[in-house]
This record gives sequence, C-alpha cells and structure tokens, in this order.
Amino acid sequence: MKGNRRSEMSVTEMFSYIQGFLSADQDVREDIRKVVQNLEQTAREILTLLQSVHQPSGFKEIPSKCAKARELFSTVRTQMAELKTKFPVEQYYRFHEHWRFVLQRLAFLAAFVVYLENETLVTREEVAQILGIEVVREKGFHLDVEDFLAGVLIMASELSRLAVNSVTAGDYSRPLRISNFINELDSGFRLLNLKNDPLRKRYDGLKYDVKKIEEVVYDVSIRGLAKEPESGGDK
Amino acid sequence: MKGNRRSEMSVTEMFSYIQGFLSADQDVREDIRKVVQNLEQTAREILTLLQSVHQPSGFKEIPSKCAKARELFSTVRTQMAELKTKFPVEQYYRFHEHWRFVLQRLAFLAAFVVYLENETLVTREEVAQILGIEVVREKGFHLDVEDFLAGVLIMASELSRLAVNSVTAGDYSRPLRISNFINELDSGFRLLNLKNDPLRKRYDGLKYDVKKIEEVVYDVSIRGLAKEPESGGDK
Amino acid sequence: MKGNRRSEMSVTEMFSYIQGFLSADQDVREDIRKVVQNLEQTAREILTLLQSVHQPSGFKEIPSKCAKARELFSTVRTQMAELKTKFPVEQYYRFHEHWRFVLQRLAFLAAFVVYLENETLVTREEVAQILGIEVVREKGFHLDVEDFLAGVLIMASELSRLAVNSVTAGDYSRPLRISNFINELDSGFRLLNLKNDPLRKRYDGLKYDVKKIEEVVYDVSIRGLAKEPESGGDK
Amino acid sequence: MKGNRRSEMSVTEMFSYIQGFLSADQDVREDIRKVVQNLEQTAREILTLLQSVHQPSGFKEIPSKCAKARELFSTVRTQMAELKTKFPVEQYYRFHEHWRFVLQRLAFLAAFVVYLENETLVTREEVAQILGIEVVREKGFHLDVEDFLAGVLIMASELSRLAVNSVTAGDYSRPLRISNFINELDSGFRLLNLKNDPLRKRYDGLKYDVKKIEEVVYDVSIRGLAKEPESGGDK
Amino acid sequence: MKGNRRSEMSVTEMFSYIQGFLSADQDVREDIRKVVQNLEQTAREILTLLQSVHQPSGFKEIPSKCAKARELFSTVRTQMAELKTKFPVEQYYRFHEHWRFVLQRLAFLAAFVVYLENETLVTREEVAQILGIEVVREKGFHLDVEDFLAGVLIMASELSRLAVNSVTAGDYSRPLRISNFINELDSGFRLLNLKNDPLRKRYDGLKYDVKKIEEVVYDVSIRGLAKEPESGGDK
Amino acid sequence: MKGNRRSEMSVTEMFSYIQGFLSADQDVREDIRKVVQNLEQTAREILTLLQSVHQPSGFKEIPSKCAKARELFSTVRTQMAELKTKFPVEQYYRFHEHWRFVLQRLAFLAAFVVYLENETLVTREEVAQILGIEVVREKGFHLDVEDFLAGVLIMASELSRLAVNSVTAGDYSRPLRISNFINELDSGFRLLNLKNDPLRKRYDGLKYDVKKIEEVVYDVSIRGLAKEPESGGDK
Amino acid sequence: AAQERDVHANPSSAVIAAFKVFQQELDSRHDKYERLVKISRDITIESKRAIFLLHRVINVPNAEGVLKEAEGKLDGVRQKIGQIAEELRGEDIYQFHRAFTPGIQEYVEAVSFLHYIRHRSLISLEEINARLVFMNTENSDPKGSAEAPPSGALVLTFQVTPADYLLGVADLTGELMRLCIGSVGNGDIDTPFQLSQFLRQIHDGFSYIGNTGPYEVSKKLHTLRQSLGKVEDACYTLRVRGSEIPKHMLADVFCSRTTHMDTEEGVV
Amino acid sequence: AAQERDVHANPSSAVIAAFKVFQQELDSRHDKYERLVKISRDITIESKRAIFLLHRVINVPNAEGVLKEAEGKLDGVRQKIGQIAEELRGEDIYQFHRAFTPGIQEYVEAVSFLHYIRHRSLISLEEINARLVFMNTENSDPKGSAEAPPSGALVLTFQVTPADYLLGVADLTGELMRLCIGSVGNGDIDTPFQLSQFLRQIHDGFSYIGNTGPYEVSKKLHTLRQSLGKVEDACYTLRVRGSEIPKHMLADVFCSRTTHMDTEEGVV
Ligand SMILES: [Mn+2]
Ligand SMILES: [Mn+2]
Repeated sequence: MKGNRRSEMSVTEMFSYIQGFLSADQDVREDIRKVVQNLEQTAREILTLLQSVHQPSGFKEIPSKCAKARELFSTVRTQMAELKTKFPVEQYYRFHEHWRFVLQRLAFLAAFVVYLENETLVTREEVAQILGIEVVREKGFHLDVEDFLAGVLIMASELSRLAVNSVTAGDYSRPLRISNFINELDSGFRLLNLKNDPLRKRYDGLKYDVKKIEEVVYDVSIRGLAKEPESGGDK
Repeated sequence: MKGNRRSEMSVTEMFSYIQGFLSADQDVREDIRKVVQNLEQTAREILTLLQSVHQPSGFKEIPSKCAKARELFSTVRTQMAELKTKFPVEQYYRFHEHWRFVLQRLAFLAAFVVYLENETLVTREEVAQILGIEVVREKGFHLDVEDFLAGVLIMASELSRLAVNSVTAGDYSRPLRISNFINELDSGFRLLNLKNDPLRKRYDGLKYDVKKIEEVVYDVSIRGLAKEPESGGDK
Repeated sequence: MKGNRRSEMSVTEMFSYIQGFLSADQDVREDIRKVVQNLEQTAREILTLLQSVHQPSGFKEIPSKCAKARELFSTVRTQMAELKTKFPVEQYYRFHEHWRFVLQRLAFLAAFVVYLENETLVTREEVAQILGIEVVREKGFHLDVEDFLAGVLIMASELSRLAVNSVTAGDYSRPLRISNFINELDSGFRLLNLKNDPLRKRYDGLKYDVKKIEEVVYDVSIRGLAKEPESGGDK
Repeated sequence: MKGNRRSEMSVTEMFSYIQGFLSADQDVREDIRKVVQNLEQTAREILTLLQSVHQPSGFKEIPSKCAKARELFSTVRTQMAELKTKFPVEQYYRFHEHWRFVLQRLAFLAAFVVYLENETLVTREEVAQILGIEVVREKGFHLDVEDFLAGVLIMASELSRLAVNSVTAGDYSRPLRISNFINELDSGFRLLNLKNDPLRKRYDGLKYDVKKIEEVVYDVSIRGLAKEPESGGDK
Repeated sequence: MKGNRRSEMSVTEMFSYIQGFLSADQDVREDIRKVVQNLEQTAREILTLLQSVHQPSGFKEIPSKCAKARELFSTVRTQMAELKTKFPVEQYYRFHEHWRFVLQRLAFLAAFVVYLENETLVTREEVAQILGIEVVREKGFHLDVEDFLAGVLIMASELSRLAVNSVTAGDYSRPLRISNFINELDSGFRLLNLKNDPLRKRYDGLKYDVKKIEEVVYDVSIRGLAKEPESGGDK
Repeated sequence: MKGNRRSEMSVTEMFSYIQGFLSADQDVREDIRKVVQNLEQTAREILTLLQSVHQPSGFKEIPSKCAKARELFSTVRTQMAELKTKFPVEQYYRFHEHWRFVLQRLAFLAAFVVYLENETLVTREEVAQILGIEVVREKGFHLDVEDFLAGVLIMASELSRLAVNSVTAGDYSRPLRISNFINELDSGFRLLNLKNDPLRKRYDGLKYDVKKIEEVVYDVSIRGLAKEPESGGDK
Repeated sequence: AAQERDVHANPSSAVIAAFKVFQQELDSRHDKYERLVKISRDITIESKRAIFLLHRVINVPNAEGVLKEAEGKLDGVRQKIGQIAEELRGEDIYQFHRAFTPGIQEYVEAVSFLHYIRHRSLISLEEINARLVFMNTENSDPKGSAEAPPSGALVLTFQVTPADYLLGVADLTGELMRLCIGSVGNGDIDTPFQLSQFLRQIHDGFSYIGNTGPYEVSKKLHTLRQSLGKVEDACYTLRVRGSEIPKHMLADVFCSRTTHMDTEEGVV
Repeated sequence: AAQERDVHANPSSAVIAAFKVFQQELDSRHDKYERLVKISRDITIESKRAIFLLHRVINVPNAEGVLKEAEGKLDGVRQKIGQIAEELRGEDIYQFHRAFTPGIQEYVEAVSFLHYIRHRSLISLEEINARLVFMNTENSDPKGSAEAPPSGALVLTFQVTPADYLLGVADLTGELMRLCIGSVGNGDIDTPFQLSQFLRQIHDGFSYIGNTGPYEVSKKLHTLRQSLGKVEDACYTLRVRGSEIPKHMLADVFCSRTTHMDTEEGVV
C-alpha cells in the first residue's frame, strides 16, 4: 500500500521529467529553425549572385562574382558558428533534418564557386572550410558525406545548364571542358553503392546532365565550332 | 427534476437555434458554389481564346485576342460582383477554399494577357482591377497575395510553352525576350521566403521552365537563327 | 530595352514588397502558434486536474477540483486576450486552423466543469464567457458553433467514462442522472442536419456513449442498487 | 486540310453536345440531393419519436408513438413520390448511392415500428408499402433487398438496447421475447451467403447483439425476476 | 406464442426467398465477370497488336495492323453480344463497375484504330458500332459518355508517345498532324464542365501530352526536318 | 544482330510462358473458391444445428444434435476430398488464404461437438480426422496448427455464451465445469509465444471469455445455486 | 570523345581516389546499419517472449521461478543491447537510431512489465539505463554491469532515449490491460483495482504530455485510452458484482482475498 | 475456485502437454521465418551491389573484369539462396515465401541485368532456376551446381516463382533505363536503340499479361512505362540530333561508331 503511494508519486514525477526533456528538445529545435532560416536567406543571396553566370554578359564577370560569393560565405560561417551553439555537438544526427536541406544547398554553392574559379572538383575538406565546419564527425559540427555528394550533384545539373548557356553566349569550348569534368564525376559516382534514397534519385539525374552536355558537345562539334578560338570564354 | 425539465426545454431551443445557424451556412456555401461554377466557365472561355497564341497562325492575332479577352474579363467582373453579395466580406477566409482555385486561374489569365500585350509583369493592382476586386483586404473582396503569386507561376509555365511554339512559328527572337523576362521573375521569387506549401511546390517548377526556355534560346542561337531579321513579330 | 530595365526595377521592388507581406504573415502565424502552445499547456493542466474525478477518491473532491479549474480558466482568459492581439479580428478564419483544436478542447473542459458543478448543459454563452471570448462573430474573437458542438461531444464521451467510474466508486445514482442528460443531448443533436465532416463523425460516436451509459444504469438497476441511499462513495 | 477543318467543326459540336449531357446529369443529381435531404430530415424526426421507447416512461406509450410514426411515414411517402419524379426509373442504380443511406435508415424505422406494434419481423412488402415504393424492381422505384436487410440489422442492434432498457424500466419479460425474436433472425441470416461487403460486416455485428440480449435474459433469470408477474410489460 | 411460431416459419421462408435472390445476383455477377475477363483478354491482344506501331518498322504496317485490329474487334462484338445476355438491360448501372474499366480500354483502342486509319477523332457512334453496342441508353447496352471520354483521353497520351516514336522512325510530318489533332481535342474538352472525378484527373494529364507533342514539333521544325519530303521511315 | 532477333522471340515466348502459368493459377483459384463456398455452406448448416444448444430446450437434445452434426461432417469430408484434388498438395500454403477462414470455422465446430459430447478438449488429430484431413503437412492436406488454435479459441467464446445460457436454462453446475475447462485452456495458451497477428488478437479475447465465465460461476456460487442437484445438465 | 572519357575512369585520378574513400565510408555505414537492424529484430523477438513468459505469472504456483526465467531472458537481451553499444562506440547514436529503435522500445516494454510485476511501480528511465552498462569484451558478465561501473575505458553504456522510453511505456499499458483482464478471470480482485489506478496515472501522464511528445506517441494514445477503458470496465464489473455478496459471505470473501494477497506479497 | 484452477497449470495435464508441442512448433516456425528474413536482407544488399557494379561496365576499359567481378558477387548470393533452400528442405516454400521474396526479386533483377549485358537478351526463368541447384553441404562449390545435378539426396534446388521472376524483371527495366541514359551520355549510340527495342518488348509483354498477374506487378507497371518513355525519348533525341550531321562528317561518325561496337563485341 505504501509502496503504491510512493509509486504514484514516481509516475507523475517520471512524466514531469520526460516532459522537461521534451520541452527542452522543442526549444532547441525552435532555436535551430531560426538560424537555419537565416542560412537559407544567405544561401538564396549567394545563388542569386551566381545565377548571373548564365547570362550572356555574365561570363566575363565570373571572377568578380566568385569573389563576392566568397564574401557572403563569411556570413555563412558566422551563422554556422551560431548554429553550433544551439545543441550538443554529439547529437548532430538528432537534429540533422533541420539543416540537411540548406547544408546541401550550401555545399552546392561552395562547389560551384570552386568550379567557376578553377574548374576542379571541390574536396570535402574545401567545402567544410568554406562553410566553417568540420569534415570529421568527431571534431564537431561536420559535413555528412551524403550531403556533400548531394551538393556536388546539384552542381552537376547547374553545369549542364551552364554548358547550354555558354554556347548561347558564344563560348564554344567551355562545354567540352564541362563534359570532361562531369564525366570524371560520373565515373566517381559509379563507384558508390547507394540505397534507394534521395541521393540515389539525385544521382540518377546526373545521367541526364551527362547526356545533355554530351549533346551540346556534339552540336558544337558537328558544326566545327569547338575548334575556332572563341572570344566569350575566359580560360 | 424541475431544473432538469427547464434545461430540457433550453437544450432543444439551443439546438434549434444552432440548426438555423448551420442551415444558413450551408445556403451560403451553396450560393457561392454556383457563382464559382460560372466563373470557372468564363475562365475556361478566356483560356480557349488565349490558347490560340500557341498556333503558328496565332502570333499575328495576339492583339486582337487580347482585346477579346479584355471583353470577357468584364463578365468576370460582373460575376465577381455577384460573388461578393453572397457572404459578409469579413468572412472571406472562411469560404476561401471555394474560390481559391478559380481565382488563381483568373490571376494567371490576367497576367498572361498583360504579358502578351506589353511583355511586362502584371502587378497585383492590375490583376485586382482586371478582376474587379481589391488588393487590400480591408477594402473588400481581395486578391490574396499567395493566389496572385500562384497565378504568376502558372503563367511562367505557359511562357515556356510559348517559347517553344514561337520558334515553331518562325519567331526566333521571342524566346530570348521570354528568357530575360522569366529570369527576372525567378530572381524576384528568390527574394521570397516561401513556406513548405503548394506555392513552394509550384515555385520549384519554375526552374524547369527557366531551363526549358534557355534550351530553346540555345537551339536558336547555335543555329544562328537569332541573328537573321525575322518577320514573325519582334516588337 | 529601356522598358525592360524599368520593369526589372519594378519586379524586384514588387517582390520585395510582397516578401514584406509574407514575412508579416509568417510572424503573425509564429506569434499565434506560441500563444496557442501556451493555451494547450493550460488546457492540459485543466484536463489533468479534472481527470482526477475518475479516481475512487475523486468524487468527493469534485467541487474543489471545479473551483481549481475555474482558477486555471482565468489563465486561459489571459492567454486568449493575448491571442486576440496577435492578428486583426476580421481575419479569424484565415488563422482558424491554428487554434481550432485547442478551442474545442477548451470548450469541452468548460462544458465538463459546468456539468460537474450543476449537471446542466453549458450554453455557448457560458463557454464563451469562461474562455473570455465572444459568441457572436461580429463582436470579436468568437467561439465558432461547430467548435462548441465538438467540445460538447468530447464531454459526452467523458461522461460515459464517468458513469462507469462513479459506480466503481460506489455512487450508484449518478449514472441515471448522466443517462438522462445524455439522452437530452442526443435529441438535441438529432435536430441538426450535419454535413459529412469531422463533426458528423464525432456525433456518430455519441450513440455508443448513450448505449454504454444505459448499460451502466441497467447494471445498477437490476441489482437494486440505485434505490439504496448512497453516501457518494463508500469504499 | 479540308478534312481537318471539317472535323474541327464536328469536334466542337460533339463536345458541346456532350456538355449538354453532362449538365443534365449534374442537374438530376442536384435535384436528387435536395429531396434526399428532406427524407433525412423526416427520418431523423421519426427516430426521435421512437427513441422515447427507451425511456422508463416510454413503454406504456409505445402504441401511441407507433401511431404517430405511422403518420410521419406518410410524409416519407410524399417525399418518395417526389424523388421518383427526378430521374428515369431504369436509372435507379446509376444514382443509387445518393439515397442508399437514407433508405436503409427508413427501412430500419419501418421494421422497428412493426416490431413494436406486434413483435414480428416486417416483410419486404410491408416496408415497401410503408415507404410508398415497390418491392419488385420492374414495377418502379424499389427497395433493394440488401438495403432491406441492412435496415433489419440496424433494428437488431436497437433491440439489444431495448432489452437492456426494458429491464431498467422493470419489464422483465420483454428481454426473453426479444431474445427469441433475435435468435430467429440470426437463423434467418445464417441461410444467406453474403459477400464480403458492408452488409456482411453489419451482420457480423448481429452476434454481439444476440450475446448481449442473452446476458440480459441471464441476469433476469438468475435473480428470479422473470418468474414474478411484472407490471411494466404490456403484452 | 402461436403468432411467434407462425412468424418463425415465415422468417425462414422469407430468408430462403431472399437467399434465392442473392444467389441469382451472385450468379449474374459471376457470369458477367467471366465475359469481362474474355473481353479483357481480347483488349490486351488488340493493344499488343497496335503497340507495334511504335516500332521503327511498324510505321509502314499501320494499315495492315489496323485491318487485323478490325478483325479482332469482331471478337469483341461477339463477346459484347454475350455480355448483353447476362443481365436485364435496365440494370446496366447496377453492374457498371464490372465492365467500366474494359469498356474504357476498348473505347481507347477503337479511337486509336480510327485515328491511325484516317487521323480523325472517332465519334461516340463509331466507337459504339465498332464495339457492337448502343450510343443511346434507351436502346440497350450502351457506351456511357464518361467512358467514351476516358477512352479518348487514353488515346491522347498514346499519341504523344507516337509523335516521339514517329520521329525516331524518320517520319517528321506526323508530329505536326498529331499536334493539330490534339489541340483540337484539348479545345473540345475545355467546353466541358467536369466534376472533380477520375475523368477530371485524367483530363489534367492532357495538357502534358499537348506540351510534349509541341516540343516534338519544335525539334523537327528548328532543324528544318518537316520541310524535307520524307519517305515514312528511312532507317 | 542475329542474337538480337533470337532474343526478341524469347521475350515474347517468355511472357507467354509466364502468362500460361498465371492463367493456370487463376483457374486453380477459381476451382478452389467454388469448393470452399460449398464448405462454407455446410459449416453454416452445422453451426445452425449446434446453435440450438443455447436454447433452454436445447440442453436435453445435445446428444442428438451432436449425432446429426457428426453426419454433416461426412459431407465436409467429401468436400475436403474434392478440395484436395484441385491443386498440388505441396503448394498448400500458396492457396492457404482461400480456405483458412472456413477451416478455422470447421475446426471450431469439430471442437465444439467433441466438447459437447464428452467435455474434453479435442486434439489436433481428432479435428483432422473429423474433417478428413491430415495433421502432418508431409502427409497431405493438413490442419495448420494456427488454424487449429483459432478454432479452439472460437469455441472458447462459444462456451462463455453457453455458460450464460445454461444458467438461464437452470443448469447451474455446467458453468463451473466450463470454467475448469476454459482455465486449463488458458493455461495452455499462456505457454505460446504469439506474433502480433490475428491469432494473438483472438487469444486476447480468451481472457474476456475466462472473465465472463468466472463471473457466472461467482453469480451462481454466491446464491448457493451450484450445490443443489440440478435437473437441466446431463453429465 | 569516347576515348578521352575512358581516361577519366583512370584510377589515378584524384576524383576517383576521393570517391573510393566515399565508397568505403558509405558501405561501412550501410553495413553497420544492417547489423543493427538484425540485432534489433533479435531484441524484439526475445523481449516479446519475455513478456509472454511474464503473463504466465498469474496462474502458475511458482511466480518467482517465472520472474527469474524472464530476468534471464532479459539478461540475454541486454547482452544484445551491449552489441549495439559496441557498434555505436564513438558514433552519434542518433545516426543509426532508426535501425534499433523498434527493438529498444520492445525491451523497455518488457523490462518495465517485469518491474511492475515485481514492484507495482513504473521503472524510471534512469533505472533502465543503469542496467545498460557493459564491459568492453563481448563475453563479460552482464550481471556485474548492473553495479557501479568500474572506471576505465572498458566500460560501455547505452542510453535509451526519452522518446523510446515513452513509446515502450505506451506499449506496456497494453500488457497491463491483458494482465488485468487475466487477473479478473483468475479470481484475483485486488490486482485490477491496483492496475486501474496505475494505468490511470500513466494515462494522465500521457495526457499531460499531450502532443508535445514524438509523433508516434500520439498514435499510440488511442490504444492507451482503450486499454484504460477496458481496465476501468473490469473494475466496474467487479464492483457491481461484489455489491450482491450476501452479508453472511462477506467475511469469507474478505478472508480469502487477504490470504491471496499475502501469498503474493510473500512471493515477491 | 482459485486453488482448483492452479491445478490446471499442472504440467502433467494432457492439454498442457499438447500446448507444449504447439509452443515448440510455433517457435521453430517463427525462428525459421526470422532466419529467412535475415538471409533475404543479405541477398538484397549483395544483389544491389552487383547491379551498381554492372553499371560501371559502361565506362571502364576492362568490361570483362567488371562482369567477372559481378559474377563472383552473384555466386556469393547464390550461396545465400542455397542457405534458404537448406532452410526450406522438406517445407512448403509458400509457407515462408513472404520472408524471402524481396531478396529473390532483387537477385532476379541482378542476374537478368548481368545476362542482358552479356547476351542482350532476357534470361529465362529456367535459366535462373538451373543455377539454383546446390550440393547438400553448405561449403560445396557453387560453380559445379550449374552443371547437370548429380543424382542422389545430396542435391538441393531452389525454384524462383513466376511471380518473383516477373517482379524482378519489372525492376530490371529501371536498371536498363539507367543503362540507356548512361550510354547516351557516354557517346554510345547503338545501345539506346537496342535497349528501346528490348524494353518495348518487355513492356508489350507486361501489357499482354495486364492485370492477370500478381497485384504488385500492376503497381510496377507505371514505373515501367515511365522508364520506357525515357528510353524512347533518348532515342528520339539521338535521331533528331543525328539528322543534323553535315554530309562530310557522316562517314566519320559511322566509322567511329563501328569501331566502338567492335571493341565492345570483342570484349563480351
Ligand atoms: Mn506489447
Ligand atoms: Mn533496381
């Protein structure tokens, strides 16, 4: 009987304890959501900036646009720094869904800037550095490898657009360079065993990007445009 | 006991009163549904009229088709005026779902006419005026901003069709103008912080329209078609 | 070209303006959500309080529990007052979904308290007064009639539980009073012509409550328990 | 080309013709819906009237309540007569879904009245006559056999309630009579080879009614109540 | 008691009679199902036959394939004739669901054959004649207008596939003809006021077919392929 | 090239081969369904026969009813023998779903007869023998252990009804015997580790049967009815 | 172009080298996930069997024997959880949470059921977690781990999340309902009243948490409410039934009930 | 009454004895089911990896090496299927079918994909089943089993059901679509046309079967149709694009294409 009364206490107490935990959890999520909204805002700004490379006039301005983007990434780093303060670092995957989307977008933007700058594939380390985060989970807030890969795949589809638009802008050699680059990427992705998840779906899209770029290269080459020195490209 | 009997009366009375309320509500909804059906009919007529711009022969007739559409919009205004009489204006959002769909279609049609006339983006004020409704909620039956945006996005997808068909019709310069316009629109939308709702989903479709139009411009450009003076309508 | 540049300005401006609008809307929703969360918290506290009437020991404490619940309702009124400040009153139906759920719960709790106090059906006026809101839409933030009815139906199912537990607690006369009350309620609802909506579905559940309570009355009656003078819980 | 133009005409014509057909169909459905709403209203009134038999005081009034119900059925017949005018009789099954629900309720009410009057199972002919419709499909608007059976099953569950409430009201012999009746019904249904459809599901509920009533008879019997001459029963 | 025994008889008798009715109904349905299965088998054979028009080699064989399909339709007519014998004609809508699916497929196949033969839209009369049934409900087993429309919409999506594959097969003029045809169809459908039902949903798919075909015409047109005299498949 | 033509053959052939298999499968299922319908019919007849034991007058006739049921089981054995001829015996579980339901009912009926005859739990072997099937899968068409258990559980719930009705019929010792029997059964079932499947759900119901019977025994014992020599029981 | 491209599949390429690293990382992650799923399935099955075993407590003479046997089964389950902890060593447990959450919830259900039968109280999250402390080696004695964990790198712990705890407790209520109905059927009249009190507390606790908990909790709330209803109905029936005891039998019944209680208490 | 009842838990009771048999039967059935689920999951994963590996065929110089590697992986899968066959020895395979059907479907997908790449044809159900003949011992050489099975009790076979075969082939079409798009991107212009022909045959085959097949097939039909559409679109694009080849380049293109084909044919 006494035991019963004691346990009655403990049930209520137990639920209060759990409720405390749940409240704290909601607060953390609320905080994260706010920072993530800011990150999304910055990401949209960087994207708008980089979109201009698709404009005929935009090709010459690539270096300056990249420089400006690099500046905006410092805002990203500040916001990332703030995000890290919102939750215990070892619980990264508990809240992963909140920032997964924006992190993939930012990885894409970093990869895109690096590509525009020197036409190489960004490394995971570089992206992490540009975003002010870690590569290795043990070291802190990090860039999950699947998010890095998703970012790279978004870039691939942006590059197929770029191949199309660079021809419109009169730069006939860029498509071939993009083609080589994207083929190497494709070879890389073929090494991976993906699950039936969003990344797999995105990777299926890569095949279409490769195909589209191949078509552009073909169009350019049957017209003999690739060989003549072009004026629109900058490399 | 007595108290009980008293309340028995009042329970019946209360529910009778409530039934009166529910009946009135159902009548209002029935009335609204009928007017909305008429609006849908008119909207389909305007759409049929404007669809002819996609025909090879239709490009020259754009002005006359727009003029006719303008006439049909006066029917819309009459029907809108009728709709307003069916319910108290401050209950707009109570019945919003009934007309939301047709209102978005009408906003699209208004935006499309304005674009065809002078290749500019319609303003919310213009749409409201064409439909005979208000912009500001406080002033009366108004055009919700999200419905306006939905209408604009429907137009974007119609423009990607137009770009394709104008090339078929031999008008090689229109796609480039459409491309510029749609890029501007895309930048505009990138300023918005959309929730995860139907509008956001529709907006995600915009990037396919952008890409499709760029590919049309590319096709025209690589074949050197854009440069030759065309006869099919260059404004 | 010039026209184009002009419109470029105006497009950006227009979308900036719209973003202002959307932000304001999102802020309003965020504010509403927070107050609603608080209301839910209070509602859960009142519920936990009132649920103790199902305990064998709880029957004697009904008056004191009701008194405490009345106190908590003053918190509800404060929170309701705050809710009203978060948006223009004529947009009630625009944000209705945000508070609909909690308002139905609160209507239930108010109806339950009133029933426990004097075994009568609460009126819409009383609920509105207890919650510190209006009955008539024109006067301000009001209690939608369907939400009132939903609250009453939730109470009906709570009463069938109460009939069972009051017998367990040795109170044999209460079930008969509940049975009369619920039959009256059932007759009332039969006056209504409900649509095929959530309310209708909830109402379909009422007949199970009616039957359940009748069976309790039957059990008490066949054993002649109702006749013996009870003290209101003898264990 | 010419052929094409010809067919263009005829396509429009064909679709206009079809639209006429569709409109007519929608009008018919609208008309049916309205009459069915009235039937539902009358059915609810009859139900409210008959519900009073579950009240302690209601048992003596059964004959008068049945008489009143009989009167209300004449309203049903008028409404049924109106319903028949709304569509060609051979399209009964095209619009069946519209009135199926209310027809089953009315069949239940007719069966209940007949049971209350002389404790026999209503025949399909009697129900049809009470509702002013036909038994045989060939003769006109008829009572589908499955709808008749559904109505009978609704009554069975009403009778299990009645058995409970008659004991509460002090009528100890009625349950036994109900038990015999319901057992007979159960045997009847066991002759049927029902498909896996809503009717089958409803029939599965019958065994719970049988069991419930047996338990009531048991309660009465073990307490020796059945033997003493009762005053509450009337047969 | 005696009355009870009498009714016991009649209950058994009544249910036996009803079981006879239910058995007959189930037999009818069983019979219908078997004929419908045969119809489905024939429909699949016609479909397999006609799908060969998508093969590069199939374009030349269209006339012969259509002729063979016409032969198979005589099997359909025989099966339809058998179907009609399985139930009284005025109960068409009672069993409609059984053949609705196959009837729509058959309407599609008939429409497709007629289109392939002379590139016109089949009329409801023609479909009915090909299937050996009536147009007007009063005359017998007929083709419901909604099923006819569903069949036409299935054909539209088959035509968009045909446009693509005819280009692959080197027939560059067919897509333009298909495009004109499908636009006409689209205008026709816009005259209809469809409910929110499966047909409406299917119709919403039509706009994708229209767009797809326009893009094919575009591709052919921008490469000047439509102008050169083709031989109807040169690979 | 040649290989290609060969493979073209084989795809069609392969699908014909598979189609042949599927058709055969459907035929088998059709055959099975027919026999199963007959089995269901016989099962319903046996059930109707045995239902009479719940009647006050039925208790004396138990032996004769059981004898008649035994006769009907010979029909079951004939039908089972026919069922076995419809499919290869080693594919029992391929078609299991078709007869699972009726087999459980039949196992129940066999168990019920055996219980009524000598108040013992039927063994799996006995049921198999009564139904003319095997116990061990390897030997032929057999009784799955889960179906046997399901049948036993259906009987348990029938016995709780019997306990109730035997009291009504004045047999006060039977409930105690049933109680002992059912408790032993309950102990048996407690030994099993069931999955979250229908059998588990049914087993959960057993607890209510045990409870109900316990209540009957209690009712009888507090009234001192169990001790007096009763006339209605036959053991 | 085709020839050029083949070069890119060149294994010496930096891109390819990087992707080989990714391949390994993804494969090992996926493999680990799969191993965890398998362990989780084992945990589920064994926990369910422990629960079935515990239901036998009602009607066997030797309740303590059954409890011991169940305790032994749960020791085995804890060893499996130890394997999970081993797999998760140094990982973020939320990364693989979906793989093992069903098993853990079932374990919470089983262990809290055992706890209730022994102590008639709700086991706390801390108490559960306190028993999930493992030695590093797989063959370590799990009994020892329940005591103060020895310091040093040899100790591994597993933390049940509050959400999994809640979900396990929600399922526990279903088992308690079964226990209650089973008790009534076996003539035990105290347990149902105790259980209804306890279940009501848990129900009120869940009401208090309401929709602030994880989504899956809200789904289970309906079942919880049904279980409570069944238990309340059972108590009601006992009460109504008890009201008819003839006066002269009251003492009798009271006596036998007390005896019954004593026996049970003695056993625990 | 309570005391009386406890007697019934008496282990000497015939009822209890019978239920102990049932307990064993149910437990061993459930355990077997669980073991099959685990093997099936392994089969799924390994088959998927074989498929990914096969997609690498397109752009590596040594296609045969990849094919050999995939063959090796599938040998491993077949050993696992052998384990299933071992578990099912003497059982009715449909009793446990739900446990392993996902894995078997994935294996059909993988093995038919490999077959298509090698032979450009659809593997038959017989061909698949012919390779699922196993020696009795678990360590037997699976290569040997592809040959005529030695007579005697040592041989075990596994029969893929027509339904699983159909479902595997339906999924194969998705992989073929990927192969097609990948080929276009890698400058291979013959494979897409071959594939579109092949896919159209499969599509027509499924149309022919229609709704007479298992329910799951109908669900996959939509995806199949989409895949076919994508492949037809790719061929269309190739055709439209090819229409613009300047006359003087035609020979060139034709040449390089032939070379390409030769290389490929030589490799297979
Ligand atoms: Mn459980
Ligand atoms: Mn696959």
